[in-house]
Amino acid sequence: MIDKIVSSLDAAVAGIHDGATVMIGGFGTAGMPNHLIDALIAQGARDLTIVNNNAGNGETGLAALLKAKRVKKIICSFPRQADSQVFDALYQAGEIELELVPQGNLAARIQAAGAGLGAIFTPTGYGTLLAEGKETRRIGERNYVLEYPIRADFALIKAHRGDRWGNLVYRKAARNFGPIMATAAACTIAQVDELAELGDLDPEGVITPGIFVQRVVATATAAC
Amino acid sequence: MIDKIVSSLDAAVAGIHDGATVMIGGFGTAGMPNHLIDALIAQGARDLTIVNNNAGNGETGLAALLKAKRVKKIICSFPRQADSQVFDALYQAGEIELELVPQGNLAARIQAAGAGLGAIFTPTGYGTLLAEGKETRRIGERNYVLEYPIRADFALIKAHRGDRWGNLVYRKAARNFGPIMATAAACTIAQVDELAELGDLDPEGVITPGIFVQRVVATATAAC
Amino acid sequence: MNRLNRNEMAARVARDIPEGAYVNLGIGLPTKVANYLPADRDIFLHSENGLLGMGPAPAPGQEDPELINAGKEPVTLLRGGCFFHHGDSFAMMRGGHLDICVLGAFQVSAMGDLANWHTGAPDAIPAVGGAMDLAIGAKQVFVMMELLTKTGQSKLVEHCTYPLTGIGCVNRLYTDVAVIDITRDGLLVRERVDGLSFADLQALVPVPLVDAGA
Amino acid sequence: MNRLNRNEMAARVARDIPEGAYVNLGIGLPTKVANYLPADRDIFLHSENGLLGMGPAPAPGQEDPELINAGKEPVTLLRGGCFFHHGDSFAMMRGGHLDICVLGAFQVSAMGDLANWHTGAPDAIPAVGGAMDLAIGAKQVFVMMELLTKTGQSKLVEHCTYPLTGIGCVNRLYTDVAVIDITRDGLLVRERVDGLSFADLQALVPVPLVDAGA
Repeated sequence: MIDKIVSSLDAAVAGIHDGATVMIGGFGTAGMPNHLIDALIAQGARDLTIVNNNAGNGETGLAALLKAKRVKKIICSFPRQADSQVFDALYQAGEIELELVPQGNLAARIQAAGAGLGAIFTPTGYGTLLAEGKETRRIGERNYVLEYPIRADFALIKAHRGDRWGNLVYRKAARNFGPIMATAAACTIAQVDELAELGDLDPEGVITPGIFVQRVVATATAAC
Repeated sequence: MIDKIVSSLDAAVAGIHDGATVMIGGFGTAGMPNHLIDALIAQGARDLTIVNNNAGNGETGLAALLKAKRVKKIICSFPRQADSQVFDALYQAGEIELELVPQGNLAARIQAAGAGLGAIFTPTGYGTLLAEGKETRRIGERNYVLEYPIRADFALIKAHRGDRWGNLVYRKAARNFGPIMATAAACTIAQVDELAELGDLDPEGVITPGIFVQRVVATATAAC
Repeated sequence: MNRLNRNEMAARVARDIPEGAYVNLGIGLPTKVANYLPADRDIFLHSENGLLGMGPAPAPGQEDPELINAGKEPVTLLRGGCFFHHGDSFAMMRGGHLDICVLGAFQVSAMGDLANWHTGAPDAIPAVGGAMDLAIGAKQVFVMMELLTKTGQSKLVEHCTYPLTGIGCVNRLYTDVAVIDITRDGLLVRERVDGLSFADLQALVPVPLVDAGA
Repeated sequence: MNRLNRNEMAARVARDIPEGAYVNLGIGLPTKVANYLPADRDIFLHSENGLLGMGPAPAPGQEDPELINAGKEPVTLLRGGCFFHHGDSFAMMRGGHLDICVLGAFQVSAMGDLANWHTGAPDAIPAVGGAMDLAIGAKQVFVMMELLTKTGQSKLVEHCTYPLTGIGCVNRLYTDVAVIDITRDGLLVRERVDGLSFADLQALVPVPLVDAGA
């Protein structure tokens, strides 16, 4: 019997190694896997490359991981926010590397990794600073920039319900990057609000098929 | 009030012009929009380029459209089947043009069109007859073929339920190409088994958001 | 001269959004446009974080931290709305499925170039979000901005001096004093506020305008 | 020599599929492997037309024309299975998410090239389906075929003469007389049927084999 459900947050983040590339779901605070991030801070991995839309809000979650000096580089679209003070300070001190990617290219590059494409020509960013030095091509009537996949060793995502085969459903706008990051990581770890019995999730409504998920942990029941 | 529901199959296929590129959903007979195809035959458009996984089965549906000599060219992955006699005869008589595309590249090219990509590097088909004359590139450890989007003027698809905003859900393996073709056509026309009231489809479970659908017709109630 | 305030600008943009349009309203000023869309018409608001059929802000106490818009503010979902992931959301933009997006700007050039993401200051922390995808994705890109900076410089310029968001992507400019179409035939002034002559308007901007008013 | 029949070949392949594997069984001969997978183990069958957790054929009378496999035969869905569209289905293949795919073949070369879609006959109507995606997508590609053609020619060849499906993609070959791994170190013979010596086997094929049996 295959059971991807792990019983603790510690077990969920086991094996994340120093230097790993880790995708973290969430857009702002919606869909941010805060329990997994806290477990990752406790676990101690460092020199991480983080892929997230933002660069942390306030002092918790991703911001706390940054504050603990575990992050070498962040790949994101929108680091600067009213409450991104932790990132801002590290960036201005030269203590964190930033790769700024337009949000749609971030999504498309993650999808390209998940789908096994070698590269994509995307129109977003053509002629801007963020395409400087990149290969471009005119195809038909438009200009495109060649962008490469973004893959990860691990993805930490938040879903609403999950079963022992790793099937996931999300809740409202917390879905955001979860389903695509799950496809692009060698090991996807999902924190879920609730566990579901196998077969309880409607097969027509499963958003992330279990093939993309390696570990599931319930936040309601799991002790760290 | 926006109401994309049209009351007849004739109205559903109105405006499909001679020479149009028309995507048709379905894999084998599952998800084939046969009512729309019959209406298209009655409507009379000719010199069509058809995009479908197959090239017709038996004598009905897509095979009947071919038999009526309305199709100039077909883009598909798997034309030859035990019951593809209509296509086989046309092809051997030189009366239909065939662009053979590996099934995954067919899907990826349709998705590229829907997502606004200019081209994609795909590993599928590298080093084979189906990549002859195409641009290739080594990226990392693998070799890739450059493939271009496939767009359509119209997509004819079959869904299970649809509402007046064009939101669709499918049924089992009849989903297949419907959701991706809907994204790649200027005008997507869906035949549905049942109409749904606005709000009756679970917002977490809508598979094709209405933005991708222009016309919905119910096969249970529509007279041709 | 009856310069429009920001609410009046939003109301003016709203008047040009037809029923049935799929629309993305950028964060900041463009978000106000939603307040002026007629509730009895089906206009489909898209939010980059995976919503279509976005509704107004919830009643106080009804906020859901998992139901937010691109500006991270609590919103609602209309009946008939739906959720999807970021890949699908940006495919809607980049694939040309949105009819209209409304964006703010630092500068717009006479050729329709848009600068709205970065001041270019060397110590600024850059952040782009979905701006570049929206700029090149929608069928029509509307920009809302005051015509002049606080120091009286035209934000409609010959060439943008701020870093670009997109090239040749802006179709129409809604300002506090005029509505201007950016076309191959030049900058067509469609409307001016009362008390502002065409000559007065032309004197404010460094690029030639065409009087195309009704 | 105890040559395996096609059912025995399928049973032999099934023995090498571990619990938890995500597996695609190609149409034709590989489909038979499903009959030999142990029902008490979770092995996840993928079908290119948008199924994961595919179950066995339904009882007679229970067929659903909208629940079919890649070969267009009626199937069932297990509890915990799910449906998805063709884009996602082929992303699973091309993205390397399947552990194993099992394919039939006309020919396999010593370098692991696969030919299984087209005889190359000038009047043949070609059809490729998902073969090229499967060939390059799965983490391990198993080929099932009789070692010799009906006229006694080896289908394991130095270079394929039929048009290729994929280059260097086959990892393991299950034949009616031997199991052979295709590696950088050569063609490693893992198993031979009773009554077939290594020398006998080598005499059947035109490429050098390595005896790696236990």
